[in-house]
Amino acid sequence: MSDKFTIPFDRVVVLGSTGFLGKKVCDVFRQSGVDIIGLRSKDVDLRKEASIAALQQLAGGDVALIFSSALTPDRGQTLGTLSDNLTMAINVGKFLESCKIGLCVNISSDAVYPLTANPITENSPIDPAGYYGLAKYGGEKILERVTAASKIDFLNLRVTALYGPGDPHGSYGPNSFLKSLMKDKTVRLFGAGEEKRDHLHVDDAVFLIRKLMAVRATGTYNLATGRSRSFSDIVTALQQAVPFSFEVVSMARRGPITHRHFDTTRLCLQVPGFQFASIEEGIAGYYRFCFPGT
Amino acid sequence: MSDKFTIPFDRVVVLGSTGFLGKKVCDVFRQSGVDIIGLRSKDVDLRKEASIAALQQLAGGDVALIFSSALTPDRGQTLGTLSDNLTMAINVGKFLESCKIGLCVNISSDAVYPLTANPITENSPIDPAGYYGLAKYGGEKILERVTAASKIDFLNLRVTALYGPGDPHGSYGPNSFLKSLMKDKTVRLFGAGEEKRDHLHVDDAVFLIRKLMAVRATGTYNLATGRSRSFSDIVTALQQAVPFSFEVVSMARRGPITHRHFDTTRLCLQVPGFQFASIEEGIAGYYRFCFPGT
Amino acid sequence: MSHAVPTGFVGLSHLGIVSSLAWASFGRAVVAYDPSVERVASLAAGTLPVHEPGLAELHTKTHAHVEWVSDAAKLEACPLVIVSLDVPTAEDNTSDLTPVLALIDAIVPFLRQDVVLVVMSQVPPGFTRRLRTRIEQIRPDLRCTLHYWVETLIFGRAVERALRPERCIVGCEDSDAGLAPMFAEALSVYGCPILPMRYESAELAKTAINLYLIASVSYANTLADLCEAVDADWGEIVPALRLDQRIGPAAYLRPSLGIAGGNLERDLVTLRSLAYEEGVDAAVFDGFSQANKKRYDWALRMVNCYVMTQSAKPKIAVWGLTYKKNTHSTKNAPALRLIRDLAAHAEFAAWDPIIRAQDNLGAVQLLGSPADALRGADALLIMSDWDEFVNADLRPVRSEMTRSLVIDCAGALEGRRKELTGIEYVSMGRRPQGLRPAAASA
Amino acid sequence: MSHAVPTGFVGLSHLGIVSSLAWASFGRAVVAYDPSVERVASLAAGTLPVHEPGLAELHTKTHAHVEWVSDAAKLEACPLVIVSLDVPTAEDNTSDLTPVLALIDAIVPFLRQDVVLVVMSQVPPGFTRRLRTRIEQIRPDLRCTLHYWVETLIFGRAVERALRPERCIVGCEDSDAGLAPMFAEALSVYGCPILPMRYESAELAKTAINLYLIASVSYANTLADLCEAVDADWGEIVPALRLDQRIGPAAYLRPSLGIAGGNLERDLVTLRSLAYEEGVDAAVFDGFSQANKKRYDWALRMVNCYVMTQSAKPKIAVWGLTYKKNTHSTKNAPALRLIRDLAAHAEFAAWDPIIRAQDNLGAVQLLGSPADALRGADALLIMSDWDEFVNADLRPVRSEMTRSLVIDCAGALEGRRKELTGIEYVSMGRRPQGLRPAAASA
Repeated sequence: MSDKFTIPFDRVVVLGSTGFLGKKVCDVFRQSGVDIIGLRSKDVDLRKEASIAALQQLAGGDVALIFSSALTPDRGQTLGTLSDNLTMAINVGKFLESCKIGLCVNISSDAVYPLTANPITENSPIDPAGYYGLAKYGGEKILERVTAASKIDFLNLRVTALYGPGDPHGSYGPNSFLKSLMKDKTVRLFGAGEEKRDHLHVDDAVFLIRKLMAVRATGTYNLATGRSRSFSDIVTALQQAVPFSFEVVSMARRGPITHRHFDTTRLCLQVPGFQFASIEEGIAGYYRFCFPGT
Repeated sequence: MSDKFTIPFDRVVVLGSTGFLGKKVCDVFRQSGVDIIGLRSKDVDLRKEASIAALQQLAGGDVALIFSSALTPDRGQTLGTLSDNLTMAINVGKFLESCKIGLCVNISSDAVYPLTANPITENSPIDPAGYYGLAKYGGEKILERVTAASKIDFLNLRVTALYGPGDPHGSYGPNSFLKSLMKDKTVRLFGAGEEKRDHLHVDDAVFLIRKLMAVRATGTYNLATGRSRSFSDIVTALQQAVPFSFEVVSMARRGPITHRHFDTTRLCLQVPGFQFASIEEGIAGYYRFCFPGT
Repeated sequence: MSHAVPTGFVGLSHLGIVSSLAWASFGRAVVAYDPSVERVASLAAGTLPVHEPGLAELHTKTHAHVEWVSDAAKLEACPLVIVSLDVPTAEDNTSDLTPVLALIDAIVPFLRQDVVLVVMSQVPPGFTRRLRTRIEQIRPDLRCTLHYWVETLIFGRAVERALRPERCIVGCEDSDAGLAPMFAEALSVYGCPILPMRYESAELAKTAINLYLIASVSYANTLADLCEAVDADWGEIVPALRLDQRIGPAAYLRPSLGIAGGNLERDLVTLRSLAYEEGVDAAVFDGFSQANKKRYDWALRMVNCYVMTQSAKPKIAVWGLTYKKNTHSTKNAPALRLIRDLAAHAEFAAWDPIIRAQDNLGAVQLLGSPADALRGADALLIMSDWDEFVNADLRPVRSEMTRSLVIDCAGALEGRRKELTGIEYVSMGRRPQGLRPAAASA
Repeated sequence: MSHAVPTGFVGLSHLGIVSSLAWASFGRAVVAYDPSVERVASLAAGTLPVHEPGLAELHTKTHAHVEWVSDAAKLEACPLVIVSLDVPTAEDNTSDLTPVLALIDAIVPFLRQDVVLVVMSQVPPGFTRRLRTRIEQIRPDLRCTLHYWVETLIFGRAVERALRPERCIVGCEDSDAGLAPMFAEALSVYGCPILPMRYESAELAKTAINLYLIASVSYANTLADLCEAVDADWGEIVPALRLDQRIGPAAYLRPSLGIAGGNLERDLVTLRSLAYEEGVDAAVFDGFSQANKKRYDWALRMVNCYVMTQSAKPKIAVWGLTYKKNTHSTKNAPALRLIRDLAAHAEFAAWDPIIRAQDNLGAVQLLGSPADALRGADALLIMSDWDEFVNADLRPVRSEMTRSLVIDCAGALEGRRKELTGIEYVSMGRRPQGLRPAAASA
């Protein structure tokens, strides 16, 4: 699929430009010639009411806003982070109530879905298991209502497990595997790694965001590959990619085996024929990034 | 069904004691000899962090807390009221993280459910249509998690359309009908009043709360009668109860006809044989309250 | 009933045309009424606006017994009047009862005082009893007997089923009332069981039959999906199911792109909204509804996986545009939906045994033969089960296509799997042999 | 197969006992193995731990052909060995495969090198192919042929179905492999169709049949609910459905309190979790699952509405404690659930044709006759469809009860509605005549 397409906005503002996805979006958009403004919490602290005024200076009908700020689960799922995440969404909502922009892209998460439903579509029932997912769901509802009232286009993206170079969290899966591989040539797996998940390479996520913005898609999309793989598949892929042998340590599982699959028909209709990085390709590239020169 | 039962708590603290339900709970509990402390926002402003310390003074293993505070939809479904409602829940959550009490009763609402599902059970999918329902849902999730972590019993009550003497809001249905009847002997109906809703008399709601507390029920219950009636049924009941004739004005409906039914099996198992006030009985009593001496 | 005394048919859409001609084929006089002067003139001239196997022959044979009229006063001669207007459905498959009510309002003034009035239109439970009240208000003098007669029309088999119904379900005012003798006598020509029951039971029976078929189809499609996932073969399993007497040899077990055509969807929507209004738990209906809504995605998924990933703008041949064989109906037809969904990403060339140029086809080139449609194509999609496809000459599939890939959404070539050498074949209920999907594709 | 050469049966639970005796009834020698010395001794002594019509007679007739053993080495004599242990299910209806795997592990060392090993236990799709690998690891020298044979046991009709199966579904390594000749010959005695197919297809076929029955039951129950809501009569509609050949005369259309007994629930759970693992949309299964979970509530709702609202602590008579007739099984039986749910609010007196005192009954007084159970009762709940209830003497219902109210959750008296004068009768699929529900009751 060709990536020769343009973003039909004069300026793209990214809130949360130091996050895993936010940073990649800024880099790639900038490389493809988009006028991009990346804001960190140091620049504009969305937890403060003053942030609204700061954002107002960036508004305009030709502006697309990507709201990617969040205190991620690795910061603790506490009432404090919940409150902060909700406050950020409310303040962005208040900004959008006060100013006109062209498009609001909300970076949400598949944490809004329970782990009991398969395969997940954009119409699957919501039931977040933790405060992070709850805040994401609250943010969606807030921005959905505000943009509808202000006639601002709204694109809501529920992103599944992201992996790839630059991940700062070391979340369980490819990211934690590479991290521990670099640390002590060991990979730690819950049980035998039977759980299937949909692992999305961060580069594919960025491509899809660009493409959906380019075709002016609106509404909710799950960003996922549509093909779930078990964690043990990933270990196998890693064993194939890595020129040395490593130890696989099995840890006690904390709960029953769960699986997560996506039915990506809605996304597919926007990018038919798009080929996601296979887990084998993605893992191999990630390894080369972590172990340059091997 | 006999109402000779005791609340197994030495003290009951009601947050939101000036609300429709909160006030009735205080009155009835007090009459039946319960040591009850009703707090208004004037006493403890739950929107402020300082409220946590104020609540801590009331804690104890023999204390039941009824959290009934909320800025109701008639106060406007804005980002401001959303933020306030969420902050109140978060502060109550922080209080419960810091102190031990015996039971937390959360007064939630059927606004957490979409109007598309029928009949509703406690397992029906969640999809609040507005900020009020969203805040109620957020509050539920927060208090559910906090009480589970602190090993505090948690009783979550999703209350459907309440009516009866003392309603301060004049919400559409029995309350607005009686209000406009008192004002100008007119009843205003959307369309021909085809919509079916489950109308719960406030006295029944209070009885159920007492009963569920008495049997130490925990988890989520919908408080509803299980028998839905159309708004035109209510007008008919009113016509039978009222010794004068009144005008019924049809207003243009704002959307398609929706219905709401509850499957009350879960509640039924706690209070088998309980007979709710029929809409005819409830309306007749409400009328006598509004028009004393007629 | 004397053959000289005519039976009235009211409303000459698909149902009315087929029913009145079938009724007349037993040598009975028929007054066929429709308010549209044009439609009546065209029917009188022998032009049939619907396609059904055997309908033209039936028309030729029975035409002389039928008086086509647009004057409702002609119904005064009829002791038995049958309302046979199809109930139209909206985009969301809800029924629009306005036309049938307007039609009945228009004819009631002309009905004989002791008329037997039979409703055959596809009405929801509760309609007939409410209609009684409505008629009483318009004509308080009328002493009519009102029945509801379940129509058993199946698109593509309408004539056969109108001539030889397997049973007649008739709604009566109450269970013990029984049929009006004149109507009972008229139905006796079919030699099939007559089942009188309450109005509500008969109205529900009609939708209940269709819901059972939807249940079977939804079940079969879900199992077919599971077969693909666990490497079982649905085609091996179905014969075992058919041998179970609790399931039966004629059960609807063929996988498909889900229900289409509008009638089954209408009945599902009707019962679903009835359940919603009454507060009846309809999780089962919701399951059917969701399964059928998503079933079309199978076609999209296969096209995406095996075609779109291989080529930037593939050429796709489509056999079949109607929603099934032997009908002209394209209502909810998956072929048209697919062409619309992928219009920007692929080129479509189609062949259909009956559809010629018409408005709603979308971006597709209509060709004159199966082989013409195949020329230079990267894939063939078979989208309905016409006999022409089941028995198609497969040589052009091998010789004319750029890639001999067949995605068979209708199971048309299921029975010929052993003949398909040299053809890549994708069908429902088993994993395609020798074809690998793209690693992961959107 | 020579009658002197025995067939081995491995695992003597319900399935193994019935199957081995049925097998022997054709004059064939059987070695029936179970690791439990007690169970083997008891079977050898003629004590049958399960109730099935005709089983005692079968045992008497065939006992001489069966050698009951708890020594696995005896299987060395058997060229054909059939694994017939029932797979137990947990509280949540999931299968526990550990016992059947342990049993197979225990016998594999004693199998003949060219044995034909047939699995008859209720295993999920994928099991048999994985089992092949497992056996190869334990006994690399074994050149065994492995089959999966779908059991068709129905509680209460097990003997009849073991003697005269309507068809034999047999899983093979692949579609073209066919049956081991010895096994094919053995099955030929039944004179029914033999359907060989892939392991996965056969494993899925077994659950697929049950799922179809669940689909039919779920459908019927939802329609019965709708009938009650719109004042139609499901009893009038069912005969019309049975006349439709796509539905058939033997379709499962009787309303009930939903599936019970454990086997259908197990298959629903098995397919549901398979779909979950594979990412197959199972909205249809979810619909069945939800409908069946909530179906029991019908009984609770009726008791609450017509009984609990009338009396502070009513006395309730219960006929039937097993989940259906002709079985001793109370697994998931709604009667026991109801007694448990309302233990604090009502007194229960029960009569059951087969159940005597046992552990899991809960707070219920077991009485010796139907009339004894009725004495002084405010209501009778009929909870299963034993012939004893269908044909019951109704005089005690009128004479012994405080109030002659019957809530028939099993449709036992459906066929006798005209006899029920003087009895208030509540059953599924129609509104009770002459009974008003409480205005609104919890």
